[in-house]
Amino acid sequence: MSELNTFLFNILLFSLFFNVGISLYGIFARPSLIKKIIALTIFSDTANVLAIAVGYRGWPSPSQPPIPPVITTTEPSIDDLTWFARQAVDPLPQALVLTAIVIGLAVTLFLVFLTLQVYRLYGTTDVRRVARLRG
Amino acid sequence: MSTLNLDPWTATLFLSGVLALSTLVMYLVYITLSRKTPQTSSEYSEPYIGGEPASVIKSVDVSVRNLFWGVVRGAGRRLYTFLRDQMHNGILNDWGVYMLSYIGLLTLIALIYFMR
Amino acid sequence: MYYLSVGVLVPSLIGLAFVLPLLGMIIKNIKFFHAYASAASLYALVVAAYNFSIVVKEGVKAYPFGGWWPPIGISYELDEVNSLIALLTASVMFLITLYSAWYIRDLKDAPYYYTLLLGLEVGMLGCIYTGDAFNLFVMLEVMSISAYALVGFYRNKPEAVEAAIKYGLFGAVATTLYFIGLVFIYASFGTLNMADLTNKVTLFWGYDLVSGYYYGQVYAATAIALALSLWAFTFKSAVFPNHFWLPDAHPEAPTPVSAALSGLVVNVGVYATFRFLYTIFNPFSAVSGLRDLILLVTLVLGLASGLIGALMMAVQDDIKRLLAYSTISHIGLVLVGLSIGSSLLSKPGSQAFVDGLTGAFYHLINHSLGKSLLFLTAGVIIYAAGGTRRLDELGGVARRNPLLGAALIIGVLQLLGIPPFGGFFSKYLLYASYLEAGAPYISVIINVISAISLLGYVRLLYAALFTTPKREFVRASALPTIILLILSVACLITGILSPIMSEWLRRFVEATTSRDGILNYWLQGYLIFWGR
Amino acid sequence: MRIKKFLVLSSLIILVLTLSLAFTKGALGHYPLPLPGVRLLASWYLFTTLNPQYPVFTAMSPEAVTAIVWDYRGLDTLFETAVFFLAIVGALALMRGISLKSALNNASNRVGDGGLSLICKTAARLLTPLIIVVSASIALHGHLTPGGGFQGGSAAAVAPLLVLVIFSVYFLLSKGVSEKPMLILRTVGLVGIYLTALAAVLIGLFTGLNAYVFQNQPKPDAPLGLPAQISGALISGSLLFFNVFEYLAVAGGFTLVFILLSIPEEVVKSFIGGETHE
Repeated sequence: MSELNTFLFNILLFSLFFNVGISLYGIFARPSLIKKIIALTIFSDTANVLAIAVGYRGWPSPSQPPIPPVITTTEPSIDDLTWFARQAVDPLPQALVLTAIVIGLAVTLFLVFLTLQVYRLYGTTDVRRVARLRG
Repeated sequence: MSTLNLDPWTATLFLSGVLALSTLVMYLVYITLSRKTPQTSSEYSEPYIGGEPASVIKSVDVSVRNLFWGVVRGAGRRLYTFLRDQMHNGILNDWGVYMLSYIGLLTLIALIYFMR
Repeated sequence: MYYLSVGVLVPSLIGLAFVLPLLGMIIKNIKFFHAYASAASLYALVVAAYNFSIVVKEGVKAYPFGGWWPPIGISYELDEVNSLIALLTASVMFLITLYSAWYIRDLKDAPYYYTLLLGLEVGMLGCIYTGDAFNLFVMLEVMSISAYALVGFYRNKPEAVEAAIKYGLFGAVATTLYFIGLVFIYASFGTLNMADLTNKVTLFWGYDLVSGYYYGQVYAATAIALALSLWAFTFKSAVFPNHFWLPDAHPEAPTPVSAALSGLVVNVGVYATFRFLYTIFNPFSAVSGLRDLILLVTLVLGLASGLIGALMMAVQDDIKRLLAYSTISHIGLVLVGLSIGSSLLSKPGSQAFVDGLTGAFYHLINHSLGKSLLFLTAGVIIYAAGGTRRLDELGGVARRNPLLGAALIIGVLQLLGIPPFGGFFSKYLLYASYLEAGAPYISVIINVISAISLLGYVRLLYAALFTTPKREFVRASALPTIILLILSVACLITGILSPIMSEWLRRFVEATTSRDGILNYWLQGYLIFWGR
Repeated sequence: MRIKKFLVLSSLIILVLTLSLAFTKGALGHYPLPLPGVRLLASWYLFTTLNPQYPVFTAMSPEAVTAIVWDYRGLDTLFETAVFFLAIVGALALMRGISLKSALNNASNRVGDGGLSLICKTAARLLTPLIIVVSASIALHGHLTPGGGFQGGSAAAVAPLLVLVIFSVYFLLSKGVSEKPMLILRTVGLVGIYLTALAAVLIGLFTGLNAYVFQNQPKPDAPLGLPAQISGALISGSLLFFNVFEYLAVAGGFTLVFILLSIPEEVVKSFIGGETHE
């Protein structure tokens, strides 16, 4: 069982790395600004999933999957906390990802407004024609 | 006989101070001796720069651009053509080629480092 | 002993920006916003100067946010180098904000402009002060998004919007790559605090009580993280293959913003590179082999961007674009100075090592002052010439206004490296350090870069100063002239006081990059609670 | 052109291969992944997130992620909010001066007409208050359960988006949800976050006690702390305030963005048509 888990987890990580390549190709080589922005969101989400995956932990016991980092009692004893720390996943990458998601969203939002403005002024979102600045 | 050894900083500062002073003196001499009214002549109003045909010169004043193309044309025309038309051509995807190659180079170095 | 001023500056400054858009809807008098923004940046300048004086007096200072032990919480950490760069940033930003009061005097959207300008300042100061690698990511984004928005501020100019989207799209990629690098760092080191990372990489004390030992193969993780973060930092500082956005973005922004972007924002990338390659992954660390390779890359890239910036300067038609290319050239030179630390070139602590780093930071300061002076002068020149930016049409503007001409000449001499201005001494230090390191061909290339850039600068001087004035020019008011005067005097001072300044910088660099300095950075930053 | 394609593809392949190789070498943690336990730093968070036995070393929130977001690493979150704020200001600056007021008075844009079918409208009328209630609950319980200010705020912004799509932007504006109230809401939220972050310092300045920026619970050398409980109900000190203010700020900000994005192109064109700069 644990071998299967490890195998699937590693497949997940490899597919994430592959995703990095694909999304970077989308950003750097596709001509449309809209597609570039879509690829950018894929790229930042890939980074976020990678961070979450790094914070994941192996199953504490064969029958018990890891739990989210939330304590379910309001007055935990030391034993409760010890049990909790041995079951829960790493909360730090989740917090970092929360920050990174908002930042990615803010940047995407602004880029969407800029693309809209580019379309208004140039009549196209093809970067090969949005190239008035050169030299 | 005593010698005076200055470190490079002080020497440079001293020398540039002397230079500035002498420039000031020369400038003062120049403005006291120079003519107050400019000399004009119709012959001088047709500039002709470095093999540049006169047709490119629109005004009496030589265009800075023409002057510089006159200078750099002989020196680095092919270089500038490459720099302007291949690299700085303003197309985002062509920049991306150089930027991605740079990522490739850096990761290659990382690869060489940890696989050795 | 903690100083509240170390921690409170950056968070308190952003609050002043938070209320500005709403105030803009309520208050219609634009003078209020000029005063408000100037007061805010004056506050930043005062606190940054105070922090600098503390650090000079008492050494490295850290501030733990929320009172948490640093690897658990975030901390700010100030040593001599970053508090000096923060002081430089705050003072030049203050002058730029004052100048904005003249530049956008009748723009009715001043609140938005000032919000973004304050955001830019907060972002830069945060990047410089922070002692946490992830917080650096967040602050880079604060800085970058203000920069994108300011570049695209003239929304109806197609060029401005085009430059902003080009800058923003690849800038987002750069910071996300840095984030992936951080994931690798956290996964293998188990910490994000710079002081703690320094400890773990340098093996002062391998294990640590809060973040434990290593959790993965740290060599591979460091290699990946350094490669990705170096890409991001060189993007922010516009070094050769990542420089394409700069000559588009900097000229299209409003002129005070161009001065801030060219003079200060690029410094942040250089500073971050320094922090990563000289403090965290320092010459004494376990990964010094990787460092040597990476520093060779930065050396080559620095020389390449120096050459390309200088070459491209000569063929520009646009005064601001010319100055933007000059920024690429100078940042390349600064990076060449930073690359001296490769063990193939010099031993840590040797004459060449210290000379090179001193030269790099000295050149950084000189370039910031000179370039912001030139951009602000260019703003006045463009105004006086009736709004044109083409060199051919400037037609001797600076001739009619001797002060303007003097400022232009001083700025050019500063950047060109003519004594007695600071630029000469910093270039001399870079030159001497590579001679000392036994790589004279690099010294020659540094001189060649200066010589090539002469073409562009002469062209600028010729266009603005030596052509005959063709028409009546508008006179500029007193405020910008005073600011130009202050910056010119600052350029002159960095030159005339160069023996003192280079001695100071040398002391700072030695204190920061020596083995004791790095140990102290870790002790102050990580053992903060036990050290008291 | 072929060499460019070759460069792009080979660099991407090198990047992906290097990342994968580094991973197999153990750069993301020693094999086998996932690691059997959490990293030591994480277990400090897990141990101290709600630990009433040691009141000077806890965030007093059962939700470790929210505790990290707003207490342990509160600075990141303040500036993350600042990034969002600056992005919205950038968008506002791009759309400055453009408003729907003139178009609202136009007879062809009458409020009642248009929009989707009656079924959609009825469903939207029913759903909108529910969305607001659920989102408020997400935000208010952010320190107890997964969720928080940002999540609640973005959920709340779905309500105006729904109205905007199903009715029209004019309908939304006629209900008083326009740029200015949303900007006020956003500013109130941001100033609230700012004051909560500096609350301990401000109190410390008046009382002369030592306090840190972003301090929530008392620390060994800083006895000042915000109350963790109010009459037995856990509010986790500053976390509740942060979540509530973030809720307001994010809801206001998203609604503002949706309104700006839904301004018809011809209205925008009529504003920016003859504008020049410099």
